[in-house]
Amino acid sequence: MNLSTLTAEYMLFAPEIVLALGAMGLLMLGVFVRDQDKAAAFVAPLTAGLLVAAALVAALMVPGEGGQAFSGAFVFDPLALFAKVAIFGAAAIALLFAVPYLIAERLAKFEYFVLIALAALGMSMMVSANDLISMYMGVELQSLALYVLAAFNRDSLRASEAGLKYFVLGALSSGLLLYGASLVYGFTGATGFNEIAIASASGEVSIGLLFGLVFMICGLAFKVSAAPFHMWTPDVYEGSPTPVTAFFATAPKLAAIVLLARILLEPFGAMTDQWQQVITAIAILSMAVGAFGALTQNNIKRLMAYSSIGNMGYALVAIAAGTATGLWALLAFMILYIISLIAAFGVMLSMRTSEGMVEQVEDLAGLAQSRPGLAWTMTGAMFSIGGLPFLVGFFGKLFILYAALQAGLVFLPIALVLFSVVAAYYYLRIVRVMWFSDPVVTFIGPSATTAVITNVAGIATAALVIVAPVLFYLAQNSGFGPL
Amino acid sequence: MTEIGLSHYLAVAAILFTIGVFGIFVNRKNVIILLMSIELLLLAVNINLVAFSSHLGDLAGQVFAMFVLTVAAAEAAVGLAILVVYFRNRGNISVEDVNLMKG
Amino acid sequence: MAPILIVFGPFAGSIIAGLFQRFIGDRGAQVITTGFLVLSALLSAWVFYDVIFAENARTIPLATWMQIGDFHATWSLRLDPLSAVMLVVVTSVSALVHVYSWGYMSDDPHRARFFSYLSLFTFAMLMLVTADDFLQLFFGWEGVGLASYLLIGFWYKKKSANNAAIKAFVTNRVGDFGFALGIMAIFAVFGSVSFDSVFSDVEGMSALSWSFLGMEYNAIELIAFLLFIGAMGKSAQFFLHVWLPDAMEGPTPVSALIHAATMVTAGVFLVCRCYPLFEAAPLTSAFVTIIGATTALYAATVGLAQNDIKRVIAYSTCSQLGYMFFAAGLGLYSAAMFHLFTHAFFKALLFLGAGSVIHGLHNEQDMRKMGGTFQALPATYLLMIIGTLALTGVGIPGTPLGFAGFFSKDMIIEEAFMMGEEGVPFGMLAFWVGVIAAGLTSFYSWRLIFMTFHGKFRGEKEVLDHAHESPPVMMIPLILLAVGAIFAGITFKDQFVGRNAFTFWEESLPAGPYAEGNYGDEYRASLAEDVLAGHTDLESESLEAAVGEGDASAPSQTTDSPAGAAASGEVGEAHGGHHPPTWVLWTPLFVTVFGFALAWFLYVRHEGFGARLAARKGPLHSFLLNKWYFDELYHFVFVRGTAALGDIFWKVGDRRIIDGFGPNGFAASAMAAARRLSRAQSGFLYHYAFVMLIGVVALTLWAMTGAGGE
Amino acid sequence: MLQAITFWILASVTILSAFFVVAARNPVRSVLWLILAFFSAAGLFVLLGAEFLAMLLIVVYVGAVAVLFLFVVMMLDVDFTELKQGFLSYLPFGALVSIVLATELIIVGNAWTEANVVAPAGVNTTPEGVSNVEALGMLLYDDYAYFFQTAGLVLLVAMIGAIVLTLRHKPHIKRQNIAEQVGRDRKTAVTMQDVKSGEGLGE
Amino acid sequence: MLSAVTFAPLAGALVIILFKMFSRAEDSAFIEKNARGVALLTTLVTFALSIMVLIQFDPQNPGFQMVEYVPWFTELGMGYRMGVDGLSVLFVLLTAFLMPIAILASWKVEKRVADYMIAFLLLETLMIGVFCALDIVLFYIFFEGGLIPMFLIIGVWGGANRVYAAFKFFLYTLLGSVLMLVAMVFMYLQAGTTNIEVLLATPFAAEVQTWLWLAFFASFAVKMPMWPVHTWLPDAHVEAPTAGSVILASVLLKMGGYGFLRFSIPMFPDATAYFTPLVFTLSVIAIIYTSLVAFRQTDIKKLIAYSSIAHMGLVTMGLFALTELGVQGAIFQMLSHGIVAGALFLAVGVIYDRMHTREIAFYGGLVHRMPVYAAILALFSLANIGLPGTSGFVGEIMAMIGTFQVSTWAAAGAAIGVILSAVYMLTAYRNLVLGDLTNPKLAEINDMNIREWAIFMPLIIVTLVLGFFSTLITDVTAASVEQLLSNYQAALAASAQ
Repeated sequence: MNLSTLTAEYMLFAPEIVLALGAMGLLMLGVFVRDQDKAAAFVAPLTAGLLVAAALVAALMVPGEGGQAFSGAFVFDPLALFAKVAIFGAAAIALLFAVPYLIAERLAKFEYFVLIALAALGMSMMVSANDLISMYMGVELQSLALYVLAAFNRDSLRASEAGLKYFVLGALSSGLLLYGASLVYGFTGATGFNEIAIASASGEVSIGLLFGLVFMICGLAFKVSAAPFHMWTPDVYEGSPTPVTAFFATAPKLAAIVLLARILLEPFGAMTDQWQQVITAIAILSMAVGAFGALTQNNIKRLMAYSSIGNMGYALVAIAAGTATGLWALLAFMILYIISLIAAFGVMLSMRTSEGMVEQVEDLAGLAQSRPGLAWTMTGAMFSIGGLPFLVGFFGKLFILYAALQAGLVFLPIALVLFSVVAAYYYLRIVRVMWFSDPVVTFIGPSATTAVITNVAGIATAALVIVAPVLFYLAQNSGFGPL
Repeated sequence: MTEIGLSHYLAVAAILFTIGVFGIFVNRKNVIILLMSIELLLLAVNINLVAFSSHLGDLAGQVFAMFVLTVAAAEAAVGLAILVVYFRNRGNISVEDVNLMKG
Repeated sequence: MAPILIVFGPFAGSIIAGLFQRFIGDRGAQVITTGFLVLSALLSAWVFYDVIFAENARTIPLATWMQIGDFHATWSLRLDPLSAVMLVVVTSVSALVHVYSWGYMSDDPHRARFFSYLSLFTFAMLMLVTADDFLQLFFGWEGVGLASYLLIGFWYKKKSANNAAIKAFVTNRVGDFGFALGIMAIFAVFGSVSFDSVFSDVEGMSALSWSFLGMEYNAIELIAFLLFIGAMGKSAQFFLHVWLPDAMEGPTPVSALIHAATMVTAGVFLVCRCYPLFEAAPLTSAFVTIIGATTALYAATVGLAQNDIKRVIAYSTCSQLGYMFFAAGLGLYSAAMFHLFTHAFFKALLFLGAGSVIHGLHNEQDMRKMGGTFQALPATYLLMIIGTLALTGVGIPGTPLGFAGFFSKDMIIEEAFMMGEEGVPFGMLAFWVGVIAAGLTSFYSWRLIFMTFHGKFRGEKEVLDHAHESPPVMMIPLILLAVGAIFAGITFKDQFVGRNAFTFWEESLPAGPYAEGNYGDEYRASLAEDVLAGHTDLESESLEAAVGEGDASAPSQTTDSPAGAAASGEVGEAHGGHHPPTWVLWTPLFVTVFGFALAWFLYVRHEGFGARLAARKGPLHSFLLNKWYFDELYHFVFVRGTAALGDIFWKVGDRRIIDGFGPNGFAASAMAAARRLSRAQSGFLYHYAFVMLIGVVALTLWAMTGAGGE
Repeated sequence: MLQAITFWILASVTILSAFFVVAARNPVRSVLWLILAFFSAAGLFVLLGAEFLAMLLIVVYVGAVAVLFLFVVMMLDVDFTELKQGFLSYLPFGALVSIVLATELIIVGNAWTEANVVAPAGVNTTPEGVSNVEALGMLLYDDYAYFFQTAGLVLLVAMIGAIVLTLRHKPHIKRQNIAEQVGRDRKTAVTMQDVKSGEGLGE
Repeated sequence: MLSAVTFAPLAGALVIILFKMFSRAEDSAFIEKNARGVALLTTLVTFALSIMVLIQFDPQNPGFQMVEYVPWFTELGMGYRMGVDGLSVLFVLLTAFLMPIAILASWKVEKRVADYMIAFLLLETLMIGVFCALDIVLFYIFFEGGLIPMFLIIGVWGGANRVYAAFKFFLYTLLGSVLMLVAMVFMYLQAGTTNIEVLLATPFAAEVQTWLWLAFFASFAVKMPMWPVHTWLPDAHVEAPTAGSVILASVLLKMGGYGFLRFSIPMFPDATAYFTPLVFTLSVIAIIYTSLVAFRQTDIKKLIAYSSIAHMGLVTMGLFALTELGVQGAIFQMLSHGIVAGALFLAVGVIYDRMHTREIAFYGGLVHRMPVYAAILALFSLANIGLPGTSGFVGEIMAMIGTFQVSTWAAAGAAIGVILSAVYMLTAYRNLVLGDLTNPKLAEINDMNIREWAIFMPLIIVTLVLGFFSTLITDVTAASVEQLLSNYQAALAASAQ
């Protein structure tokens, strides 16, 4: 290994290096500033800047087509690039969302931002993982940071309970993942995805490999909160501080689903028939839980948790297609979903009365009269997440339908649309509360940053004319075109 | 009985793993046992990895196990930290009482 | 231009009166509508002459209504003898009714609306009679139904009037249901809805069978039957007659115009207009005969027991329409039209006369509260007598002495006998029904006269004291109608059914067996000889032309229609003419006199006997008084049935079944599922872990089955 | 033979002690059982020829993790809660599912054959004459440097997490501030109060 | 041109939104006040544009005209394609014609006027878009997008039970159309394009057609609505504000019929032939069943709503008769019903505005105080009954004649419906308008004002003119209908071989 190849390999890894060093730098910076609030106030934008820088590095600095590094343990390909940019972006937005909240709740600690940066780093490693070990390390780096973030409001019983639940079940899922990984390792004799792909493609599928794969799917299904590994989601969403929930709902989901897609399509691409039915079962269960679970929810964060379960079910349909088109549809769906989510969480973060945060659906009553801007945004977000046409979310679903039908699946797409009708009920319910009722509580206006981000995302949910083609070409040029 | 092969080790790991899982869902007493059960899970995985590594003559498994150990330690640290935080808020760590949020 | 003015003049009058009442006032509305109508009537007379005697039958196309592929419906005015006759009847009666209404409605605050409706009705009726295709006919058909609805319900404060209006409209709609299906069938069979192309194709289609509601029928029979259902509705024939008596809720002029002279005869007109279809449909014709006969008898019996002066006349109308229908059913189209023509005069006269009585007695309609009014209302009394004589058909057989009804009704009865003799189905039945009904007619008509004008006044004293003869504006139309009631028969007998019938009707109607039997081929031949001999004047030329055309159209009539066959065939040769036996000629007069005598006996000689009879409430009397309980039956079956069905569909079908199992049911079960799911989300860590474990186990098993299955 | 006996002993001890970790009523005992399980597992590692990992297990787990557990158990004054109703009805089904899982996993383990393993290109064998530790070290700092660095980051996150969650700067507790202590002078330390008689030092 | 028509209302909506956004709180009253004017102006401009479209339209040409194309998701075979043919151009006109009327009818709305106008303008864009879209996905976007503003219109400005009605409306129609979406994607995968023009010429395998047909049917049958998926309509109508009811009845229901014409029949001819008996059965049931139900209603809006269902039954029957008369009649009936039902709802709105109740029993004897109103209501009631001389008759009779050629059962059933329509309509009219003025609360009710006059005048004129000169419409649609049917026959013949 000479220096030039080493440099080339490290260039592939550049975004992670930037992020890791940056995070450590910020950590030092934070430690040496005495006033905690002050530290938080300037670490936050710096972290956001760091994430943006990492995204830029990923997008601009990595040469050519990308490639593999560290003996094939790390891969930088268009999929990874796309996912990384999205993850860093989503993380940066979640981070900016958090600042006013943390200050208002007296939680402003610079560690929060550093942890987000490190979690983003973990996610970035996940989407670049090309080895069982790097997969595991990425997942754990991310998860540990997230466990801490869930319990970040350490004086709140709810938050600590959320952290505890998330941690215990997360560790269990890590165990499942690991056990699966160990079986895969044992039955293929390798930890690298390249080698596993060769092994899984050759000859008969051994039962051990199949088991390993199913265990790994289960472990990752937990991370994307797909049923029946979804049980943590409502509780954690509800208990965690709202900006943390916003973060949970976006970047980690994307990272996990991309990782899952990569595992299923690359090392186990030859075993599509085997895993397709597992994914199908998980997808249908998730869609069902997502559709029915939220119907009776009154806490909006909890409701969004079920919504997220359902939407991950849709995403799994795209994966079930098992094709490049499916992958492309998945990315498109996820990014549009995240845009809508940002708008929705922006509004939720604005639900602050003079007495503190509120998070019941009924608290949104009459928003259309008291704060029409927020109401329009939330309406757009809800209809978009619900997949109603002329909002971007519709296209996400359309692409998934397209990919699934193209792959010859018929039952899944039909299930998808039917569950989405059931799910439409609770999105409508939120819209109803905002529009049909008269105001009960008045919200203190959102901070400038939150307002700007929320409104931009809100407009984006409706501006499919602009967003969708851009997204389309992005995905297209990432090498995951439909054909 | 006399010839100890890979499958014996795997069986031990499987039983350990099951006990670990069992410990998680059957435990009603306190959360700290859950954390120990998790350690059992990881131990089972490690046995698996090492057994495979040894039979394949491939060190990657052992390296993997090493990282698992490392992460397990980190996990234990974070887990215990969260547990402490929870204890400070709740006053006990009975599993039965960890149900403020549900529905 | 004149025909257009005839038809659209009343329309213009209606619009002006209806919309601009505010600007022209009630009087202006009266003047304008009546002016247009009088003008129409005069022009109609001219058109009548022009079409029939100047042989200027023609069709004036106005505009396209619908045009889709082969389907072509036009707005046009068809002027042929049949429509010319109707034009005269409609416009003249209508004009008279307009004039009459000046007096009758003088106190009503909504006169402008009334005149607007009347003119609207006239317009619709004229559109009906001048239609050149079935669609326009249908337009007029429904149009008169609408006008009838509006006029029956004219006094909108009266609940009974509103209900009667709806009843009339809906019952008519039931008939229209058949009519509409008939039109559909016509288009399906003939590919056209215009009269000319349909009638000219009848022959070719006579063997065609058509599937309708799962059964095979002869296409022509089917069409004729469906059209006749329409006619039944409009002409208040048995089963669909229930609306006509109730329609008397409208102002009396309306009854005279719509429910006696014009609209109700539209059914007869329809059958006559479509005679080629009915000629080719013997079964349906038989049905028409039966229904007509039944109606004639039924209505006459019910008329016996009624106490409302207008209702008696209404049932009389119903009964007379029955005559017309069984005549048409027997193939006596010209006779039916003739009776229609004369009936218009005397029935309008009777109604308006009754109106005059009512007007004179301050809106009293119940005959039980009248009596002895002839001194107060002498002119009305006289005119009513004339009307009654015309209705009962008084006249001396074998002579030209007789009232209008004598010629037309006795013609029908006699010809029915002849048809019966020749074996036309139900001919004899029709004859006897006609005779019996004539007797009944006589009885109830005279009963009406006696109860109204004779004996002691039974109402409140004040009413009689204030009773007054109607103003001239009401009496003049009555007098004109009386003139018609006296002379219309004798004047037009030869034209409608007699020697001139061939040239009168030309192709629009068969001249009828009487004319053909007496003046048929031999007569025509002799005329032709006359022509050859050099008697060339205008009339004989036209006759010759008619003869030629008659020959051309003869084959179809002689082969297809039993009536035609009978007329031009054996009878003519066998008897050297078309004459029933003498006893048949005298029987109607005899029963008429008998009816008169009985009425006199019961209501004059033994005044109060009839009332006592009624008071006893015998089963027969109740049965008749309650119109054979048709209203009750229909109310139970249709009104209540519809309501019950509607309720079931709504409350059980829609709410409980469709909504209950559909959206609401699904919503409920979804919410139940959601609650169950929500309970499963217990908040306990070990539950969550357990679910995960089950998930893992299940998924691995599931994956193994999949792997094993492949 | 000896190897077999050793295996059986170690394996049964491992499994039994693991079972008691879950089953023990006193959490302190659970920790001790856990330590025993780790010890015997380390023995199994030795049997498998992974001496370094065996040592690591003892050092890291027994020496650090288990002690940490013990520390926490003792720090949190945990009382023993009684088993609640419903537990026993739920146990059989849970046990059944567990047995199914274990059976599945054992079957899978038995299914392993050499034939399934496609000799991958990057097999990392232990070179001749090199100890397990050395071989691991060579691998770790060369090919697997990436993971090694990542592991560092994981530990960093764990550290930050533990600190941010548990470290408390309690504002009302008096802390010794040496600089302040040293920097005191009379001016700041002594104030003169003019106390009027009969009024006291009412604040 | 078509884009201009389609998006002109959206521009109006944006104007209101922008004014709303960039104004201070004290200006909000001003904006609310002027939103009406802006909306009216916008809809009038749209109407003018739609007339321009009609002028440019060549009725002789059966194909799509004024086609616009902008690349959009080209890789997915999609594109922004707009165009009209004889089947759709009149629906565009109908929509644009009714919108100013709807806006005028909403003049008295006081609650959140700006939002109201925005919702209506947005709805107009989506409705016109449905009729212009030449790309299935674009069609779907417009088709489904319309639910959102309508949901808000019913829910925010509706009556007492509006929430239930709005949800029922939304979810019911959504359920129907999502299956259509699956079918559309499937069609794309089969044909490789979403261009309607191309899809019209693409033959699908017979068994595929069956499923696709059913999926489309699910959507359009709910939208029409057909029995037994009609129960959302009465609720939605009853609760919607007047203008909402008008648009719902006049335009939204027509989308279903238009969908049948545009997709089900030409694209899946074999399946259409196969399912025709089903459609006939459902149509006849709808006609008779809902007419009977209408008869028993005590709420005047519900009555009209049920009557609409019956009339739509006639439309589906005519469409699937697949004879020229049947299809033309159905189209005519849809347009006519758009006018007549709209007018009836407006008429209900007139008294509702005054008395705030829709219970028939509350009224009675209105003619004493409101003669002009009584006359207008009479006219439209009669048009609804299908009296010749009104537009209601022409469509009915054409559809029935066209159907009779195919199925006498269906035609006879429809004819029974014609009887029943008279029963319920006249009964309702009697109870509302005629009789004595018994309710003292009605003593001071006023007749229609100038604004209300202006609303009804155009509708009256159109109803009567179309009643007498139906060729105004049928000539425009003739070429396209002929082509539709000849293609249909050709396709059947081809698959029979």
